[in-house]
Amino acid sequence: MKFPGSGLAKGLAVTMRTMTRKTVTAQYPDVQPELPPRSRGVIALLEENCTVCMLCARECPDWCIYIDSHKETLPAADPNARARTRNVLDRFAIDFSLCMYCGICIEVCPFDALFWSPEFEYAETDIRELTHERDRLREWMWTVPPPPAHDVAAEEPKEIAMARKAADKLAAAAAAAAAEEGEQS
Amino acid sequence: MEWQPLAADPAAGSGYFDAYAAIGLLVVIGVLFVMVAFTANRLLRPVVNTPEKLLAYECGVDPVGEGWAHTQIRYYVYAFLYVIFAVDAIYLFPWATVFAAAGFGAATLVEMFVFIGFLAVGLLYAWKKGVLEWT
Amino acid sequence: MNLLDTLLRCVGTLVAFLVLPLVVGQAEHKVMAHMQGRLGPMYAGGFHGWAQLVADGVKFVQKEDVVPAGADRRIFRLAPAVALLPYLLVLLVIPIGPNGLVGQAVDAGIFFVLAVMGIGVLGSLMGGWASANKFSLLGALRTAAQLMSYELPMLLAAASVAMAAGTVSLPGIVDAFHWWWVPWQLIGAFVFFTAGLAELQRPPFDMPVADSEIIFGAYTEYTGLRFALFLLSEYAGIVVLCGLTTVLFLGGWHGPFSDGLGVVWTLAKTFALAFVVLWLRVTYPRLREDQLMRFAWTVLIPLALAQLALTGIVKVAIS
Amino acid sequence: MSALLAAAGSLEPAARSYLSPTGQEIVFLLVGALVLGAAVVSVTTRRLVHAALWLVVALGGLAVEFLLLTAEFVAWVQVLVYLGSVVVLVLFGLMLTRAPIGSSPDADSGNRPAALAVGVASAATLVTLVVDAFRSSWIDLSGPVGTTRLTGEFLFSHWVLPFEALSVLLLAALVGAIVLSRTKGDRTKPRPGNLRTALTKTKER
Repeated sequence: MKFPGSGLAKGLAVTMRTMTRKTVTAQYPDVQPELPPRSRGVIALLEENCTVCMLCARECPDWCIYIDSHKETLPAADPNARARTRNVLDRFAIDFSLCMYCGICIEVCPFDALFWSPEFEYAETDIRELTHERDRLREWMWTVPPPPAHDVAAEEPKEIAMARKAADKLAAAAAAAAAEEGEQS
Repeated sequence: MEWQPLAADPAAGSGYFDAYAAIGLLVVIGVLFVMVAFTANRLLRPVVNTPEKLLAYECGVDPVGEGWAHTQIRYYVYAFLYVIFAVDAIYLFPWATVFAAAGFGAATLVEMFVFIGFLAVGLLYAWKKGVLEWT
Repeated sequence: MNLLDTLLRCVGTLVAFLVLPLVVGQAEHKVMAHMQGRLGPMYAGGFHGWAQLVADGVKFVQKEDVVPAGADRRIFRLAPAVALLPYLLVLLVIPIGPNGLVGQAVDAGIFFVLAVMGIGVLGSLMGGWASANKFSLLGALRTAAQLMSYELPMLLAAASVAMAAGTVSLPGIVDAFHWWWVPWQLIGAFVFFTAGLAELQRPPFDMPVADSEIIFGAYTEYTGLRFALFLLSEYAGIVVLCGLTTVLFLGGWHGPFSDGLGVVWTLAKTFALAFVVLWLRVTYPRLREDQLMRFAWTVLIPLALAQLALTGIVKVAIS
Repeated sequence: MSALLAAAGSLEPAARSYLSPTGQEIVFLLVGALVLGAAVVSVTTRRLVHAALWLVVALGGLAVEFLLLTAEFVAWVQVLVYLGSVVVLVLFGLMLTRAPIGSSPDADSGNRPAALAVGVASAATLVTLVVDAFRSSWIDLSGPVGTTRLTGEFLFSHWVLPFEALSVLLLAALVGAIVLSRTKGDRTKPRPGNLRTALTKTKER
């Protein structure tokens, strides 16, 4: 039933059909690409949140995060209390020529100091320029999109649920107290 | 295209030698074209030779041995077959121009079939002997 | 003989020789890209990258000319010209329109064309041998074996048309054409076109330049302008092959309103065939060397012989 | 045909002499000199492939000579068969066996004087024969004498038997080629290429 050459004809048909279809080439410099949400372009630093815990630098698989810091002693607010020490960030740099965009640093940061920004156009002619210092990393913060909205049907975030639970409990207690008071009077 | 005279068609006027003179002229023009292209190339190109650049390319390693290699003799058999068949095939052309003319006809057709038949036997022989197959 | 007229025709042929292959090459860029879901060159020249090959030519002229130290310099340098010029000569004799609209008609038309195209193989052989490179030599040997194997079916198929027309002159053949030749000579057309593709070493018959095995065959060591000339000869070869197939099997300038539009018909048919050449390249994978040889000797040649017999019998029957 | 005859009638055979050569004759002589030169270089050069390529020049020049004698068909047969296949076959054979770049002195058999003697003798015989046979007769080039159609007419009305005999000759050549190129028990034996490499290797040691 299959006559010879039908496979060849089928091949020709495939290429011909592809030709008539729209191409998938991205006209990138002329047309900006439509990036998916949470694209991994560059890593931004919100240094106000950074406590120099060094978790990111330690977890980085290729050791491309450089952090320098020193300790500062804060005078005690209370004369009875001990003086507190605080870490002050001197340098925070990411070498994007080494970075492999795994995002582990962002995952491990306990204080939400690192974010993914979708910006990807930061190529340089000199490889040394690819080490972004903290000012530059801070600048990227302005390009970080707001987190995507939660799904309306989604479960409540844990912290909110817990807070609500506590608030509900308080409210219930208060209501109970108010009722008791009413009974007494 | 009105200006094109009939003269380019030898059957329609211009002579045999004119036709081949034109071909000769085209050979000259072609050679001139190649020469001009290479002169331009010579004027425009850089020349920065290094010994590495002048090495024969062998996938990035230094070439081993000389630049010649033995290949299967089979290639050669094909060439042989072609020479013989080409001699056969050229006789088809003078035959093709006359066999349908008055005074030739079926007899000439049969003559040519006998001729080709002999060669076809040769091809069959080669086929049977496995020359056309690859081992 | 009007010298000026001849000179004009020759220069016209040279211009066509330099322009048409570029058109085919550009078409290849675009067709191949779109068949693969891409766009191809888009920038050079502004509109859809139409000047890409012109830019390539300018680039090639400025490139360094490297002759390997071990090479036979003179032959190495001569080879591209030997490969290129035969196609230029052949282009001169292909008729494109009625009433002598041809570079220069030659009485021995088909014969001239086939003989001259056969010289091109010397260019590849010379280049492959003179490069002092093993891959080049292997490529040259493969080229020679392939070209010789496929020359024969081409000769036989062309002879079949010559039989049908009773002449070997190319304008004469087109003059004698009738529409029913197309089905009559269908096998011959297939054999001729396929063998021609193989002679040009176009995919799927590109074993002699198989990059996964022997880098770029006989042209491995070539750079710059010399390499460009080899490439130009390949694309000129496509133009010549498609033009010849048009003239021999598809009736050249014949078609509706062919009195005024003969040239348009020839060019349209030629470019349609050139499109098929590109289409085949995109669609099919490369044949293996033994498949290549077997295809020529056990498929194309018997087919061509059958076509010859058919042509002869029909011709004698109707005359 | 008659139109062609009338159109090309620029050469009047009767009015020719040695002292007023036509353009074709001059070109003929020049190409002849070229062919001779190429042939001499071809046999004297020490580079094998160069010799084959000079042969190309010589044979191509001969094709031009045929063209100048209006033997159109023969000329293109010369190109097709000699340049397109015989020389390619020769080059092919050279490259398959051993044709290093540069001169190959071992290819010289040392029979130069003998070869020269044979060459000169045969050339002298041919020249004497041709000169004696044709003397001062002029070929009439004004008409088409070598077109494909005329060749076909002659071939198929007068020379049918030799033509058929030729097919037998070609068949014999074909069978001969196949027999020679096949070694006995071909599949188990090493291919000639491998054998040769092995031999040269042992020699080098």
